[in-house]
Amino acid sequence: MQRYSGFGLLKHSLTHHENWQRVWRNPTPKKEYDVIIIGGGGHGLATAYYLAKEHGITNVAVIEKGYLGGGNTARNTTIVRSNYLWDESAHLYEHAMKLWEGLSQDLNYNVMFSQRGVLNLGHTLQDMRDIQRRVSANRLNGIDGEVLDPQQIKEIVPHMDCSDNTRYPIMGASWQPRGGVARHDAVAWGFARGADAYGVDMLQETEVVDLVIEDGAIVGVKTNKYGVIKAGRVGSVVAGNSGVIAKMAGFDLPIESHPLQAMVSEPIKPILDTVVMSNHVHGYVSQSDKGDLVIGAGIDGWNGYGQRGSFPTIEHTMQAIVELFPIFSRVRLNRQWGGIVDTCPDACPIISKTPVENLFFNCGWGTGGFKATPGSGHVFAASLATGEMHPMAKPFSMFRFHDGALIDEHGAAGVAH
Amino acid sequence: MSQKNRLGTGGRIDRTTPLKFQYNGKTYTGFQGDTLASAILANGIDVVGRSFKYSRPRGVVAAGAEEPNAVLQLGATEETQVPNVRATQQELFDGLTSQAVNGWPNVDNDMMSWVGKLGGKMMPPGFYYKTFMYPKSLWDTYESMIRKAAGLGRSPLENDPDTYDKVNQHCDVLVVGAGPAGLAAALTAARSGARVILADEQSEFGGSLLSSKELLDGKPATSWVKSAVDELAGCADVLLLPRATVNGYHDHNFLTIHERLTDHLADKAPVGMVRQRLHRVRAKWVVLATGAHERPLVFSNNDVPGCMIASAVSTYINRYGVVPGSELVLMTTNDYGYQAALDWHDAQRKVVAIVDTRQNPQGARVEQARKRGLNVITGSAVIEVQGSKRVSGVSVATIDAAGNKVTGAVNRLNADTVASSGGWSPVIHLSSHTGSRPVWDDKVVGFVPGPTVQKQLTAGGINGKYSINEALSEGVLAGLNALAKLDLPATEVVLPSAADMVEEASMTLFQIPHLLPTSKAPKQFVDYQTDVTAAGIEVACREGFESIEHVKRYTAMGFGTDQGKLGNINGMAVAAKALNKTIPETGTTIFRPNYTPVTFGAMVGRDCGELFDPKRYTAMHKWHVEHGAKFEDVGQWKRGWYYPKPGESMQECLDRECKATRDSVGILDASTLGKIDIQGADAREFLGRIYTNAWAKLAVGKCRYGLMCGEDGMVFDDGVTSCLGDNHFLMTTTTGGAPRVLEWLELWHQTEWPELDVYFNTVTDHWSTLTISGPNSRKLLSELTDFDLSNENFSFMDVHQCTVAGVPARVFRISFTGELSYEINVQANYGMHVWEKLFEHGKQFNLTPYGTETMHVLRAEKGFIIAGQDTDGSVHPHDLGMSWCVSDQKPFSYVGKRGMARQDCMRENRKQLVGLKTKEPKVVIPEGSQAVFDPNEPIPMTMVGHITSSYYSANLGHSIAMGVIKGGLSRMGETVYYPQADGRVIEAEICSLVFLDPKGERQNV
Amino acid sequence: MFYIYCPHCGEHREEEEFHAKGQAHIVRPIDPAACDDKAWGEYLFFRKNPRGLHHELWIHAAGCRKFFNMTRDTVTYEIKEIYKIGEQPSVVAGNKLAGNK
Amino acid sequence: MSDLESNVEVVAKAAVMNQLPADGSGVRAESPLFHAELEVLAKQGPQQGGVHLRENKLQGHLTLRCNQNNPDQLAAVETVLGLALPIQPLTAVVKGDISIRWMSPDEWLIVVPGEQTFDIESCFRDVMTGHYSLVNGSGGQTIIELWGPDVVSLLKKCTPIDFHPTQFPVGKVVSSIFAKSGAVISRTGEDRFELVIRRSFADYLWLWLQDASREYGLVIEV
Repeated sequence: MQRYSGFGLLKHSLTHHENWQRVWRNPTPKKEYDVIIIGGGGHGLATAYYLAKEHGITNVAVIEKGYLGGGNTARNTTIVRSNYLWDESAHLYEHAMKLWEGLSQDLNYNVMFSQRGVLNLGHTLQDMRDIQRRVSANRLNGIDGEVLDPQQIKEIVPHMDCSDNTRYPIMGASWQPRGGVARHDAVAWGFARGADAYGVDMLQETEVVDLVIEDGAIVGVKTNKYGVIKAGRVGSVVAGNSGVIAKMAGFDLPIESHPLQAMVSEPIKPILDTVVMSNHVHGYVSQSDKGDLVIGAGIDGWNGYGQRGSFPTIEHTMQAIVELFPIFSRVRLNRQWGGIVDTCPDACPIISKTPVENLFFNCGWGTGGFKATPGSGHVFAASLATGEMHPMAKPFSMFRFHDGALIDEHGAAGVAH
Repeated sequence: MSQKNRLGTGGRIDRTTPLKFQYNGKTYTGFQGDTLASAILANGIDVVGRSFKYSRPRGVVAAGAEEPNAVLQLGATEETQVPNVRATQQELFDGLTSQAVNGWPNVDNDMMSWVGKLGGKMMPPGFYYKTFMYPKSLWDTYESMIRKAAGLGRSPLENDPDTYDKVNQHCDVLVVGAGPAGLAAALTAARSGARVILADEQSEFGGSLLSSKELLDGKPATSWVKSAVDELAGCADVLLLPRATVNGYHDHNFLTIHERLTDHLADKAPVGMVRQRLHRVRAKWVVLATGAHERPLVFSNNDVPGCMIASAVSTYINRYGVVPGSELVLMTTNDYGYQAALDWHDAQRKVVAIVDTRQNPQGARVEQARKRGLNVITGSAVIEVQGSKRVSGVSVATIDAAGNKVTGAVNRLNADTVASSGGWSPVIHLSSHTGSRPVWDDKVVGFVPGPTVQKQLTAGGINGKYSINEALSEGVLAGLNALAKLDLPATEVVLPSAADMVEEASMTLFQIPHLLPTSKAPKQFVDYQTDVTAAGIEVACREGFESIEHVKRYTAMGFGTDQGKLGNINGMAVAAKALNKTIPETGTTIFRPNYTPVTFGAMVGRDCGELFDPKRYTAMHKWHVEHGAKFEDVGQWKRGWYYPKPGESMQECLDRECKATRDSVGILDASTLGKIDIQGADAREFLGRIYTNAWAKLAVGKCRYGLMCGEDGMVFDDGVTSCLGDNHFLMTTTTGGAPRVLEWLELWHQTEWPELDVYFNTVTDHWSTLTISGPNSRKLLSELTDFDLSNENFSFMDVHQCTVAGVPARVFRISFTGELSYEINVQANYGMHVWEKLFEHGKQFNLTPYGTETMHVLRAEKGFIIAGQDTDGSVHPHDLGMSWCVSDQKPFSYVGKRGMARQDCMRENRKQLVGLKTKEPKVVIPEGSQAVFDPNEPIPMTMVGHITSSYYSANLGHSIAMGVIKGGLSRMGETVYYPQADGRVIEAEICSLVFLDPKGERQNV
Repeated sequence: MFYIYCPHCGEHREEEEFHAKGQAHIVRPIDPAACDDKAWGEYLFFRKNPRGLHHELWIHAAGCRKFFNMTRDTVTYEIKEIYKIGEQPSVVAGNKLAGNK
Repeated sequence: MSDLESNVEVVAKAAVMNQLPADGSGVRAESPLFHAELEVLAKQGPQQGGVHLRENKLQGHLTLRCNQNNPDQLAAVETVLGLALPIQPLTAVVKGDISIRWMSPDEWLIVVPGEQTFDIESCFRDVMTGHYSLVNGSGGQTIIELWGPDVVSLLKKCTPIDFHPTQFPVGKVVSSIFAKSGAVISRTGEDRFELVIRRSFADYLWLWLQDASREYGLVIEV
């Protein structure tokens, strides 16, 4: 793998950048792999990377029906945080956070992970109880977190309306300084480049059209381009399309796919230096390194695979942003788009064995997928490598919806993020 | 300063109305009818911005929505600042104040340009992914440097003084674009009486006709425009919206139009006027007549000010009377491009050369040029531009027929303006908003709208039909099509016609070859605003970014505020060439709303400030305000939280309210509780199915508390329901849960048990609920009613009807405080009257108003739960120690019964709600605190529960708390620890939830 | 934003007046006690979530407050059919509908 | 049954109660818009404008739920009110000071003079048979009358309903969202509408209507 550095840039500038190597190959698939990962988004690519790096399993293919990182990885609002309420999710997201903190160096690819802090605002007494509860749990779990009062919030976000004159005055916030944002596309590309260097094959524009299941166990996948490709184990990491793969495997999931929308303003000079999220007024915003205000909306209530949501959802979000930041009223909205989020009833993911042997699912991340990317890949890789679920993944079994051992994170995920 | 580029005559400007405006601190003059861009060009201003990455000087390129460079900061005051206004779309008004958004110390001399020049070579696409990683500790420093360069304009720092609103529209046909095709379509539809909306982003209707010299039926095209607009304006069901951009095309033919009502008048909307309006349109049919954007050609240094697209040159000359330079070189791949040179020549400025990339063009316009004696150089191209802040000359060379390489010697020509035309790209943005993929049309050399499920028709330029005659007839056809689909009668529209002109085929060419390979040639810009070059796209492709989405994302192409209107097709062509594919094989990108940026304020409308969300008030709200209440937001309700006296702290106030209630009598406005009237012979059966406890035997005139669970067995609401008649019940719900509970009841009734005879109606707003509570509440009530309030006649959990303060009332003897308590319900129109009468008579009992906080303390003293505070969707009734409220004897398997019998719900050691008493009586455990059994365990600690409610109880003289603890009900007397952020560890003993009057005697007196 | 025909009001209204309530035709087991945890869990949580034709339950929340069913394409978002509670859809995908009621 | 005898007045199976104070009791009634002081504004505010507003307050609001396919019930309604129940969706009927608005296939809003509410309710209880419900909601809502040349323009800012005369003729009634609340909207004349709104939202809607009508001028009448 060609190593990246400032010096390398200088060197390549002398040859007019004509000698950069490909970041990943365009391979011809083998007939059989130890592991096939369906879905070349951030989670799938991270899984492949860690399979190779941590477990020495390099006979791996990632099959992606579009282009790498082209699903929700390319469509989210890039927020990273780990201040989840319940132990199970807190540990998982904190595991991801620790990986984030060294990811650029590990991948030799700058994913621009920017720990500019995440504020979750409270506007009601119950919001504040929930914030206290979550921060208390975070601290005892070793996750950074503080409860701030409006004065302290004002110091961090001087341009937000922290006064008493608003419809829902800000009463306080939780503050995770280690939280922040990352450059979403770079995460997929960095993992892909890293996996490729280990010999992982990434098959783009290749669609899995069926699964090959014999005696209750998966033995391969059928693709539109290359016919059947055999595999020892198969991991499905297809986010909003999980139901489609599950249908091929013959089971239902406790998942519904919904549109989730986001939007950006025109680029403006730096004015917001942290991530601001509000469940109650229902919106969240950060400012990218390019200057765009990156804004996330809530989920639409109906199922949809169209990567489009409802206009009123966007209107409500814009109202929330202007409620928090009245000065943004004259700023202009440049672009809006939608992704497909697969949501579980308890707002927690599924990282699980399935009724089909050797077929594993990693899905149901709802609005919380991006921030988990390295952690999700890491524990899923361990599970695929050993055939046994990683201890951190165990609570996220799809079978929890049978016995009732849910991990209800709605309080932490009331608004999309 | 004079307007050196202004022509003495011509154009649609009013030379008798001069307008002063400021640009970068200097005052200039333009005319009514100018855009800011035309006025800037008229005044000979070359540099209007600096590029994002390389800080290269940039000038005006285009004349409309596609302009990437002339993006300015507007606003005369702090509160009226608007970032990133496209000067080509901003009409000039007197006093307009504008500034370039980049450049230090100013846009003409930008120090950052040195960084761009020196470091530019080290900034290929995606360079930031490859560096700034080592040492890790310096990333924050690197990032703050990167961040400083962010952004174009700036946000205002003061609140917007203007108002915005939204209007919902319905129509038969929405016509987008009022050029020849749109006008023809609108006329056709309107004449049959269809409801038509015609919207156009420009200040005047007419589109390309406004800057055209062509004649229609021998008359100026604009005179036909005027007659068409006049006719439309006279139709009753036609809405004409100029200055209105259709920005988004959403599902089921829902479109949004951003109308700017005052931006052309002044900095701030004149008094009484709305600045901008968002029309939310539901159209039965849509006709997209959005036209096309001209493509510039990609050649070296094609971003030097003075480089423009050819049609923009014509527009400035013909519509604004401005010639944006002195000496023109035109490069074109097609006949249309010639018009710029013809217009330039007709404006009596020098056309240095027309450089046609085609070998032997002979079309009508070509011949016109030759006839005027213009220097037409064929089979050649401008391969490079000289100059930095303004074009000073060009290098022209012959190229091969395919346009792939330079074949001959290079000639230098002096010029200050280079117009280029690479053909036209249909404006297909709206058609792809709803997920329709555009399709490539080789004949058009561009993408045209693809198949769609929307009720959408297209006409004119969007279909690649660019001549006026074609546009007009396509417009009529679209109109007729729409009428046919709408079952409206067809109408006849007689069209004027323009003189036919022989058009020759265009050459399919995007990037002009240079002597050097792209990687070494001077920069050839594809996307000006994001500084994406042809070489950059090649690097991306070389590195394996082969999907066009990857190319886009890796290079940032199309991510500017112009969303790549000029550059996207050129970029795809460059990528296709690099990948050795065709453009359609490379794929297109999907356009998303907005077509052009929309003001946040317009998206928000009037749902901001005071109107952001409804404030719901009870009938006694005014009294609470007048008596100094602090309010708590509960859902949309404003509830009295506590009523501090002057100088009183919150705790002092609560102590007073709590004591007064237990010692004498307090009063609470409980009107916000949800109230649902239930009638029908099966009402009782229904209640039994929806609540966890039994309802079969509740007698008329009695009340009962009930818990409501989801099918998962988890508690989601609670309240008291009363039996008013054998078939008539009144259910109460939590304040926040009322709408959800009503929908829940309807869901079960309508979809699962329609055979049950029962009706539900909300009466939340109908009744005012005045709760008096405390040992003197009976005495107080007896002052206002003749009804026998004795315990024998009116016992606990009774409801009676009587007259209170002259008003018929339903009085419930139920208690959430554990005190003798009456909930007086009167029709809300009389709530205030009764409330005031209670105070008149309550003086002698020190009647004390209390709010939700005191209510919380008093109920916690009694261990009563608040659904939503002591529950969180993960606790069932047994977890709450409320098995007494669950009746598994009922014949019907009530909602939640099976759910709470699942394996995980039955396991040992679930978290259970208990009381908690601190070892230090005065210490109040913060709500939300997590509990541990072992305070010395290292982090991560094993958490065993948390505090749900916690207060200081003035009545008891110590703090009280409720919380869940693993296996808590069997751990009475044990100690748990609550480690705090400040290092304290609060010790507490697990105890019964009932802190006061465990036998419940006080409420039964 | 969808434009939805309310079968009770007899006209199209904006989506803002409605709430989507998930998959239609989920039948409550007649004897919940006879269900094992798996069966009950699937009744509670497991959904078809199809890519394509979907039968779903809606309520005209701001209008007549009546529930009704809708068959909608979850990719193109086209509404194929509206029918009342208790009725069966006439537009169905190739595969069979589980648990009609 | 002592409860029944001594207190809650039970007519058949449901409780009915005269909720109005006795005549001459001097009890002050405060309608939902009482605190907007419309009387003062009517005197002191603008006398000309594109929109006129009046609160038709303290009427009797009765919600009837019954089966439109039950001829006995339909007949009973006609007996009580002298008006046929409008079973055509989205229609309203008016006769004198009594009106009926269709709300849903089994729900109607009957508006009567406030002082007649109890008599009418009692009368219903006497003559109605079968499964039905009748609920007095008079305290929970009020009626706003809006008229004038700009009234449709104003309404289009508030609700997504189509008010074109072909789509919304006189006599039509709809329930819809109104700003961020809801309203029952009926057309009583070419430029004349009535809104039935909920009490707790009245102040919000009053602020909203003032704001949204500013560009037309708002005239308050009593």
